[in-house]
Amino acid sequence: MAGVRRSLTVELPGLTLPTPVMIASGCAGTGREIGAFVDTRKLGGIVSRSITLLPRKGTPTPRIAESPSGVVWSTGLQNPGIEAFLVDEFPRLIRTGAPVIVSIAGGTLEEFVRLTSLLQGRAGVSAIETHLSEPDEELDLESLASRADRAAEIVGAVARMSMVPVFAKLPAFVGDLVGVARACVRAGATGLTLVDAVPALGVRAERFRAELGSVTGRLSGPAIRPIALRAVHEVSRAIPDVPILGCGGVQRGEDAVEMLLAGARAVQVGTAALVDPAAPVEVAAGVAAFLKRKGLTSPADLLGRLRVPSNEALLG
Amino acid sequence: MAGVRRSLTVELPGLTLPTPVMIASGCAGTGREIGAFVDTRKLGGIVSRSITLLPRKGTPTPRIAESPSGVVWSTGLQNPGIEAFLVDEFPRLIRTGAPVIVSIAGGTLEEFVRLTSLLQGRAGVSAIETHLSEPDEELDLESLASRADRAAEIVGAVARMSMVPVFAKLPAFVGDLVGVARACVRAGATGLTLVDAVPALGVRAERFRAELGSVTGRLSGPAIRPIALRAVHEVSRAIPDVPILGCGGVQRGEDAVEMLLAGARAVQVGTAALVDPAAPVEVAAGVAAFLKRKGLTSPADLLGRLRVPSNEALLG
Amino acid sequence: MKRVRAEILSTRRLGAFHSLTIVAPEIAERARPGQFLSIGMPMDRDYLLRRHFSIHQASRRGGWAGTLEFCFEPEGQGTTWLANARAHGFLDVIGPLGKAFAYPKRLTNCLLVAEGHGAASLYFLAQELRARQKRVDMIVGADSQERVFKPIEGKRLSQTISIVTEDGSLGERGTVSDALPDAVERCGSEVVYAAGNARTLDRVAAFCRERKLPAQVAVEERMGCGFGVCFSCVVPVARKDGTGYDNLRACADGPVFNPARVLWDRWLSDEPTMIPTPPEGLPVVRSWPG
Amino acid sequence: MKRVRAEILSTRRLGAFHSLTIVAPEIAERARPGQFLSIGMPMDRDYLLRRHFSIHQASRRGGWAGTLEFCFEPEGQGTTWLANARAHGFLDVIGPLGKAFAYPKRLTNCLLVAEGHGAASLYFLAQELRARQKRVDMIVGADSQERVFKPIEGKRLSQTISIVTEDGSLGERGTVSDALPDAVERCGSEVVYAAGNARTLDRVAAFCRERKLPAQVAVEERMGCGFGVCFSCVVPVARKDGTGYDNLRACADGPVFNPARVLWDRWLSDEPTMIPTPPEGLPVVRSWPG
Ligand SMILES: Cc1cc2nc3c(=O)[nH]c(=O)nc-3n(C[C@H](O)[C@H](O)[C@H](O)COP(=O)(O)OP(=O)(O)OC[C@H]3O[C@@H](n4cnc5c(N)ncnc54)[C@H](O)[C@@H]3O)c2cc1C
Ligand SMILES: Cc1cc2nc3c(=O)[nH]c(=O)nc-3n(C[C@H](O)[C@H](O)[C@H](O)COP(=O)(O)OP(=O)(O)OC[C@H]3O[C@@H](n4cnc5c(N)ncnc54)[C@H](O)[C@@H]3O)c2cc1C
Ligand SMILES: Cc1cc2nc3c(=O)[nH]c(=O)nc-3n(C[C@H](O)[C@H](O)[C@H](O)COP(=O)(O)O)c2cc1C
Ligand SMILES: Cc1cc2nc3c(=O)[nH]c(=O)nc-3n(C[C@H](O)[C@H](O)[C@H](O)COP(=O)(O)O)c2cc1C
Ligand code: FES
Ligand code: FES
Repeated sequence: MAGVRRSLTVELPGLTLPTPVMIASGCAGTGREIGAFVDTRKLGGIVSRSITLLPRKGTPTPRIAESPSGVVWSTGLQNPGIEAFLVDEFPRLIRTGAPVIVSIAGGTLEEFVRLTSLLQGRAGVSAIETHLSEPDEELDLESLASRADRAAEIVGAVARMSMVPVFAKLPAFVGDLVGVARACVRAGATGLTLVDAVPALGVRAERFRAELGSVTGRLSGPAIRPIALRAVHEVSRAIPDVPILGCGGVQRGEDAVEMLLAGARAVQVGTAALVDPAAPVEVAAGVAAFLKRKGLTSPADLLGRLRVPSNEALLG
Repeated sequence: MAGVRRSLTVELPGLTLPTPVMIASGCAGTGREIGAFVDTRKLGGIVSRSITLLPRKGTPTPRIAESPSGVVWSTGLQNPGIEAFLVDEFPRLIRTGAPVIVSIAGGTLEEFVRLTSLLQGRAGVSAIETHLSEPDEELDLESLASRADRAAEIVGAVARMSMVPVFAKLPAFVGDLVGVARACVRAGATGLTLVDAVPALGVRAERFRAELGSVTGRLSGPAIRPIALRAVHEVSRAIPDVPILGCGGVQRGEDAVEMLLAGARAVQVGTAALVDPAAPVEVAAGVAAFLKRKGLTSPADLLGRLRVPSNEALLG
Repeated sequence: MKRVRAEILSTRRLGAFHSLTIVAPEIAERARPGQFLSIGMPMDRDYLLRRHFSIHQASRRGGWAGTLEFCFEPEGQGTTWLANARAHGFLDVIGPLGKAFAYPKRLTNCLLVAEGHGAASLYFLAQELRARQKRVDMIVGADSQERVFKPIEGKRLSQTISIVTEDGSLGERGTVSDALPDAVERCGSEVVYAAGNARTLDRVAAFCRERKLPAQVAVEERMGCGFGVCFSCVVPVARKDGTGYDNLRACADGPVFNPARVLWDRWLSDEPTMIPTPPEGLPVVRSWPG
Repeated sequence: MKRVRAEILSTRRLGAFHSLTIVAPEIAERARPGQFLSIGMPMDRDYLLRRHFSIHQASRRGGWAGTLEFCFEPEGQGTTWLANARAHGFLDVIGPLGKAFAYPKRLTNCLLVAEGHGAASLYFLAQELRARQKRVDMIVGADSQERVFKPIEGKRLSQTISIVTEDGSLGERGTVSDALPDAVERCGSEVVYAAGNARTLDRVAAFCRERKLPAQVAVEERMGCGFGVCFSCVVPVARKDGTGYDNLRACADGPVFNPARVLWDRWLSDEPTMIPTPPEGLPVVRSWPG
């Protein structure tokens, strides 16, 4: 395709990503580690681990176990708290040269408000991602995302204060995913990250024990890719123009293409980045190769271009 | 363990299973096929494919595709309708000698009522399983299970009419799983089947197409085992004495043991039975071997005996 | 139908195809053309479903007695794994599966139309037809030369053979359906058998319907189990009496169907929703010539 | 820390253990005792996570220059796959990972307490200590004879060695911690290094705390990544100043820790919830002897 200018850049409202492939929250480390494996400027972005107002020691070990094509994990969101994070970890993340999305988490509206105010106007914060899978301590709900009005209240408050784009990260299964997603967007979210890991339990039969110190945890990795794809597809069709960051089981370039076809603007790589620290960069290279093969020029050319199948095509 | 009498029999209210391992709905065929592979009297039970009032032609092909450690499928519940089923398929299922659980499905309360009346008092119906994942045509809900009151209305009506045990089969993710489960039990369900396959989408990047003719489908197989385990665990702890049939990703004896430890009385094998038609019998043999190794005498000895982990145990 | 742990006797390359010969007397004994095998995948992989292949050869007597041969092109994960299987390894095999081709009782001139790996089962059929004193002519096609399945064997098995490739790299340029009218003229064909890609079978079916030629086709559809329990592999087939159609399982009720009864537009539709019954109603089809 | 595609030079059996020697100069160059390697699993399997193994040997000069050796017992899926790896195959290897054992500057008499595969890293440490003119004595234990790691090499590397097995099939019957007081007496040990199962390390730690013996232990915890990004592998370690504790990553901040600062009860607790800080408060610990 001589003469065609091909680029992996992704333009989102208020945010430009060098590639459509970021490292998902909790899988990028403290900014010290990842540089040993990849040229971090080739990352679409780095989402920080979820940061809370106060330090969190997290759950007891074991914190991770294998399941078929996935992992069941629970860190209890171990993190140093926003203040220590801003002193130490955040500057190092910025020095990677990749856009840094700060993931914030809490159990009350006030926590989100105070977290946002501490990030307000801070150089280097490319965007904020709200982690809404934690239990709601005020309304005593299973998670902050389980009710549309509540999710909207939290995300709305963050969005009103924030000068950078805000992405609401949602679990794949809440009573009414589209309803919650729409409420978050109406409340001011720039976009959505779909999906967070799926509630799960690992059991070790031989020892009559749960695999994790916290007993229950969350499932992530390739196993959940069809779940994430369905969430992205459903929400992108219901709310056509909302930017979606597809997350869940992306391991190869082709997986990222699937997410883009289903309606995502960019993807996040979590578990696969633990298994292969170069994965996020290699996935982006895979997307580029796919675009080239199809004679397309940009990831945007794939957005939501899912066609219905034909048997002939599948059998021929 | 000389002298110990070990048995795989499972006693449920109004239902005795020769082993704790049944074939899940939609994976056992028409009664003609499975006998070629296994001694059907060694099955804990056979759940029929979900039967509707009128015949259903089902969804266009392709109806199944692979995903990491799972399959994404959609049959649209193809079935001959209850009348033809009772003439043809049902007698053959009974002749297998395994307890036959008839799965019934519909989109309205009336359909469930009429289906139940046609099964009422019919010899050979060991139990009824209500498939509640279909869209609710009356209240226009995503599924009949998405609201506790509605699920209870359907299941309650079936339970009141039925002279055999009724198991309410629930998806892993409804707004409030425990709430829906409790409502079904209060309404008269003998027990619960947890879980139905998980909403999913398969995409074939190369062709810009969904894998399935119906575009979206459901994910099943080993990939979802941790999801099923968590549902079984959560519900069995919230509603201690309700009999649960654990379903989702069971492939080996050890997987079944995990389900029993998490709180199931018996398990159902679906996808694994497509991959290996002998799986349901081999899983039961695996459970027996486990009981022997642990010096236990019955599957009931495993019920809910999940202990919390110790690092020493995991590392030692 | 049997399930066996079958030893791999030998492996070969045939152009783009790999061929595996396995030892499975119980299956070979029963195998007939048009039937297929189901091969289990290894346990610890991230792909689960069994893979399905037409029976290319089933030897009942002689040195190869009790062996079966199937052939495939390595494409995805499963066939790539199979392509690396070595002699003396073992496979989890179920077979023979599905309904076989029926043989004509009176009619004698048979035309076999094979596209790509479709030839695997039709060459087996050719042998059986010749053993029944039928005349066998063939059209064998593929997109390019190395995908033409065993052309030499095709010549050996047929009175006349026309080989076609889409790129013209072997034989005539074109598709098997292009070559059909000619061949039927030339060979005075009375019965047509076909195996290949669904769109091609559709065209063959249309031609046979128009010429009132009895025909049988072997179809392929995505399979969950291969032995009839999951209803994944269905093909819409009109009832004999025209009262409607049923979604029949390619694995248990097929893969061989009477093409005049297959609702091709419905089956091959691009739409994710079902098409209404055509206004002209559904075809009424007399059964296979006695 | 480097990531390389390393060729397998050779594979051996050592009793219950398998040993793999790989070619990885960039890693061997930097490797020090107590550090470990991370091995990637094959792509199409249903198990994903990398597996982690202590560096048993890193050769910088001589015929084996640039090679690394690690040893393991085949148990689950990953180690079973590794046990079948053959020479000249390649592995995805990351290393050297983690903090190494520190060497004492002044003190000379070192006691190395190794349980099971823990000996793999301690034998490597023994070499380095001897190269620094330290006296090395050892306690090497396991549950049974074939699980005692390379007893001959243990003898070669140590001034005195006591071998213990739980079933008495080799050496004394008992555990390494039983043998500890005696050995310390006999050898006038001034520094203790230990590697093995966590409960054993806890006992060793208690003993050293009581005797005021400086010690270092190499721990093992479940790992998600092995290179510090996921915070799966944490161990509760008291801050130097006793103001509290932190969950430190065994992979990046360990696996070698000062046992006096590890909160063993908290780490090894059976409870799924955190234990409150002990009433006596957290230990204040002077750092490793200068
Ligand atoms: C009755 C029958 C007979 C067949 N005979 C032959 C034969 O003789 N030679 C041959 O080369 N191929 C044959 N096929 C097609 C063969 O089954 C597929 O090519 C093969 O399953 C692809 O597996 P894979 O691992 O390469 O592809 P993957 O892409 O890894 O397969 C993914 C899934 O899709 C299914 N699938 C992919 N392609 C096809 C297809 N074309 N038809 C049906 N399912 C498919 C696979 O079975 C698997 O479940 C036959 C198919 C059927 C149904
Ligand atoms: C820093 C470090 C150094 C180690 N050094 C050695 C060594 O030199 N020799 C040796 O034999 N073993 C060593 N181990 C333990 C080794 O990593 C495990 O035995 C191995 O991962 C088990 O893998 P598997 O496939 O056999 O077990 P599986 O049961 O298939 O493993 C499932 C999951 O649990 C993890 N896991 C299982 N057992 C352990 C364990 N004991 N410790 C940590 N994770 C575990 C696996 O890594 C995997 O993620 C070390 C572990 C760590 C953390
Ligand atoms: C070890 C680990 C830690 C994680 N920590 C966080 C976190 O702190 N905040 C968050 O929003 N998601 C967290 N996640 C979830 C991932 O960001 C991602 O949503 C999920 O794993 C699905 O993507 P994947 O399949 O690519 O892993 C974590 C995932 C893993 C595996
Ligand atoms: C091909 C196929 C068809 C199924 N059909 C039905 C059905 O008709 N009714 C139903 O309740 N569940 C149906 N299921 C779901 C299974 O019964 C089971 O709940 C699910 O697959 C999870 O179990 P598994 O992981 O063992 O497959 C079907 C599953 C498969 C794979
Ligand atoms: S593939 Fe399961 S019924 Fe045909
Ligand atoms: S294993 Fe990921 S941080 Fe240590």
